[in-house]
Amino acid sequence: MTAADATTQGGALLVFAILLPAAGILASLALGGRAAERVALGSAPIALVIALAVLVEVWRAGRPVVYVIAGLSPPLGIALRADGISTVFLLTSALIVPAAGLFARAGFATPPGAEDSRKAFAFWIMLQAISAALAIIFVSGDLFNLYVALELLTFAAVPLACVEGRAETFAAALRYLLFALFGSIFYLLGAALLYGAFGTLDIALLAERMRPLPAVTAAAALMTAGLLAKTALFPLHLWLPPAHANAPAPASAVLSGLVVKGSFFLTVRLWFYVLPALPAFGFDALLGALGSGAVVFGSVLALRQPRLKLLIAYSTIAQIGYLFLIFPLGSGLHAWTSDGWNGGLMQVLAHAFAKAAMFLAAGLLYESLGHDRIAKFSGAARVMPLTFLTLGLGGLSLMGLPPSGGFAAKWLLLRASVASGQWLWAIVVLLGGLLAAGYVYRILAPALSSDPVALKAPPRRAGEAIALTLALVAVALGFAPDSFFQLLNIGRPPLATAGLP
Amino acid sequence: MILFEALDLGLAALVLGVATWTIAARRVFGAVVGYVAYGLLLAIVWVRLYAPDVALTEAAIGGGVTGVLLISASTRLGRLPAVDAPPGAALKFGAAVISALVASVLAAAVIYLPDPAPSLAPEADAHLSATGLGNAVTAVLIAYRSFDTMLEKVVLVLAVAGVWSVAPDRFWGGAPAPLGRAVPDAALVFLARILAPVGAVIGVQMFWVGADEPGGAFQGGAILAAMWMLVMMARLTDPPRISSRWLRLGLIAGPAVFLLLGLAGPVMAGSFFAFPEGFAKPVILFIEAFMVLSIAVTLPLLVLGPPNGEAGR
Amino acid sequence: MSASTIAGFVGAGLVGLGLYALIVNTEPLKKLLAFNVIGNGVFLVFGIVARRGAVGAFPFDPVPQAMVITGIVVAFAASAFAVALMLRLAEESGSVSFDPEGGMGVDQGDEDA
Amino acid sequence: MSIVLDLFTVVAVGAGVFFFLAGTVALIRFPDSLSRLHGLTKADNLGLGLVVLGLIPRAASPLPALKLIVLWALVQLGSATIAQMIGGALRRREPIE
Amino acid sequence: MNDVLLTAAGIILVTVGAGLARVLYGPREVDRMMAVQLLGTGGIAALLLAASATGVAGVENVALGLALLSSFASVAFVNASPAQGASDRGENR
Repeated sequence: MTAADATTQGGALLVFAILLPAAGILASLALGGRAAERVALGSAPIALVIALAVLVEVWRAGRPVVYVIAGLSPPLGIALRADGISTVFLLTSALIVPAAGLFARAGFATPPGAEDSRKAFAFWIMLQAISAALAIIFVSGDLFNLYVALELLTFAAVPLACVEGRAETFAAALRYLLFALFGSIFYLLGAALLYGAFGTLDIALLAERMRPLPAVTAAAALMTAGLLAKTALFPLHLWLPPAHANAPAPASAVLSGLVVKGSFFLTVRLWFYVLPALPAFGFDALLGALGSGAVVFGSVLALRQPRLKLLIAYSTIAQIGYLFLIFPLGSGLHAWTSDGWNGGLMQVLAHAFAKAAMFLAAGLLYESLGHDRIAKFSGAARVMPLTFLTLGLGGLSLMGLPPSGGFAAKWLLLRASVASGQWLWAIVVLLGGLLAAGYVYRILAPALSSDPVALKAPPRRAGEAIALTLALVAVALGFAPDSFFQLLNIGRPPLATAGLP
Repeated sequence: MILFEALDLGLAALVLGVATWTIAARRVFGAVVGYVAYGLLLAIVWVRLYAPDVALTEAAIGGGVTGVLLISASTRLGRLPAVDAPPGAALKFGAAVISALVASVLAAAVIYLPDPAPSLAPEADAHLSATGLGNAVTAVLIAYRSFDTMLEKVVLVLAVAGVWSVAPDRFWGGAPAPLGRAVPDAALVFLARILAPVGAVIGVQMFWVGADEPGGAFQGGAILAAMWMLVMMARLTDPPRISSRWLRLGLIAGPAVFLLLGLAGPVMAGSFFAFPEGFAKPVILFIEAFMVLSIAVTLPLLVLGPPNGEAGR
Repeated sequence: MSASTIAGFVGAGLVGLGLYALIVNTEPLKKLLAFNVIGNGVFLVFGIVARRGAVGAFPFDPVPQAMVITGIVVAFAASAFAVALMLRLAEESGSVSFDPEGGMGVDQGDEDA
Repeated sequence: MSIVLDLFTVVAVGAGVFFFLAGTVALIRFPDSLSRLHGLTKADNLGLGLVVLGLIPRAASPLPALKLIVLWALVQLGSATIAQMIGGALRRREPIE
Repeated sequence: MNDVLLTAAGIILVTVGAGLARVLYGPREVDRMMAVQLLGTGGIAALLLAASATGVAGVENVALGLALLSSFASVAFVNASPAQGASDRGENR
């Protein structure tokens, strides 16, 4: 019985963080689209308060908050655990989901006179389901419980990708679904092997019992492959651009900003929390190499996209690549690992806010111009200055220029790669920044010209404010104080890799 | 025992053979026929692995309900031309190499699992008396890992919302297409009239005995679902409109009751999702009854697909 | 060879077969069948783990078995959603393909999407 | 007494096995669908029926025995219906695919 | 005695398994379906025999479930056969 097995003060908050959106899904389904909107937006402040309360509790205690469900400790029961990264991600999701929700009110309101409409029903239920799934992913301590959460995330994200109901969105959604199902079934296969080897799927217990076995290596490879397919890491990224680019803007914001981060979060959990005692056999370098491939490949394709939403989607593939530098740069027991760790996680947060902001801005552009062809943006920045400011600020973070969260992230990653002598990653970070500058310039340059432009409709002020706020958060992350990074390190396991050859 | 071994090997060969047919069959309909046979064989494999609860689930869901889902899909999709180019030899070769690699790594990993294997069986049994149940699998599902089960019910309900969400806007609120032909076969109507009530009784019985023997809410609910689908195939009743309040309440009843009683846990037993000492079994059966209802409603709705306006006039 | 060893080979074989079919097949419904074959292989691995967990009077470990039951139900829900998507895609476009416009890289169209 | 019952079981189950064999042979060897159907349904119902009949004496109490009979009746009902549906379609020369 | 029953179960299973050759050859889907139908009945018989011989709890419940559902899938086959759509307008009354 370890200390981690007992419910701590504030543990009940974790249960509420999951059950609030879960109950919202059920209520919305029973009551229909109009009520679903009210439930989704009405519960958002509560979810935010819960996320903040969890954060305060973890910060105050300086160690993870735990809740043992039904009072039955693992291995037979399930425990929920929130550590530093859980709280920060929980808060991120509690901010971005309502932002997307508020932005979506214009497009996904139930028509007057009706109690229910398809788009409202689907959108508001799926939005809550994404909150629920992410909450579980961020706080659950059991790998099978996390499998259920992964499936919940899939069943929420895919309908969002095709909520517009056009043929090409169905095609994109179908491909997304097949990749996602492949991902979860391989994850589950790895979980089966881990259970067979250690008789538990509890993360803390697995870490305690971990030893090198053939089954563990196989499980690690299978689960990682599955999670990479869900995270759209190059070369398993094929599903992402059509799915994210064809979805309505608020859905894209959530899909690109949050959903792919869910499976990335699990990859981090797996490698840093479950398997740290396992000799890595170069797995970390492989993940770093795939990430580097993604940075280059995604950026180059982003440079060639004629449509803004596709460009942003390909940029997501590139930015996801950076995340995987956390594996070579954040593992082990070295002076530089905390830089790698902090940089990787900062990149998750910065990208989440920046990308959500940019997708919302792209949605505003589409509404006002009636298209999102970059070549026809001439002069648009003069009539929609706030929207292009949002794109610019988001782009700042993507490029990694100060001041922005993206800069902080890339700076930390650079420092770690220089300090560790792994120069290749430093080159990738710099090259990725240059390429990002190229595609951001492509968006902004024509727009800044003084050509006349005809707007179909003036931009929605509220929508612009929401998108800009998200972009400002991405910038503000660049000013994160040291205590923020201390928070990220609460509950981070002492990396035992150094003890093994 | 040599007899068992021969049987197992034969069964293994059959399962792999039918699986190969399923994925290699040129026509989709034939592949689906293979898949149903495969589901039957798997149910027998599960019995051999001392997993009658799983065998029942596989028989009901893997063979039965999935079979109907795939059959109706293949009749509608089978006649469409394939648009994608067939894979080239290089892709096939690469896929074969990767698949063989994965299969052999997996086989090796399974064979070299540690011996003696870790097990939670004694621990699961030790806590069994507190739940008042006799079937350890049911206890895991409803008591020890109740959180998983509740969330999984939410996943199911969400899948229904997902299926509905692809409906054309103009049909929203209407009913899915009927499952059967316009004029059902007289023999089928006869079968449905007799089998459905008997099956319903058996389904309820399977849920009821599931507390102590193989069976339970999943299996009972799946059998009830199959019977409802049989009645719909015989056109004795048609799919309900998805705007029906009763339908939606039935859909969420299981997870909602589960969630509410889980939330009441701290009052009843000191912890979320805990059951009161000495009074656990009635609470569990109460939850399970609603889960049976929800499963019996959910599975057919998933098979029926989105509303398409052909019914519910 | 014990029943669980044989089942281990079957499980591994099913995963391999399904994976091959998932990559090679172009028809969506067959991809879905392939996914289900992989799923059954995975569930069998759980079944073997459960059977190996037999201790004394208990012929199996109930925990992995319960997980399989959950998994079967979820896999069915996934299949149903995939079928709904395929049918709608077929209705909207007259055929089912995995190549949504702009999916493979550069968008070639010149109309406003 | 038990020997007589055992003998009964062996004979009945053996006959059941024979009918399953016959049904399979019919399925594989008969030339057209309709005759295959006839061979098949008769054989497989008799096969299961005889197996059930053989197992009834081994049931510990009346309830499991009743369960066996209900089970057989269910299969009987189902396969008769299917035979009728397929047979009808075949006779109408519908090209069942 | 138990061995006799198990052998019988094995023979039935192998036999109906051999019948699955029809799935391979068809030629029509209806032939394939009949093989599946036979497999279902044979599987039920084998399960009953094995249940009686080994006394493993709950196997007869599985057989009962299969008995309920074996006809279910086949009915769906006939009901949904593509060519049958034509008979809806025909003499199918």
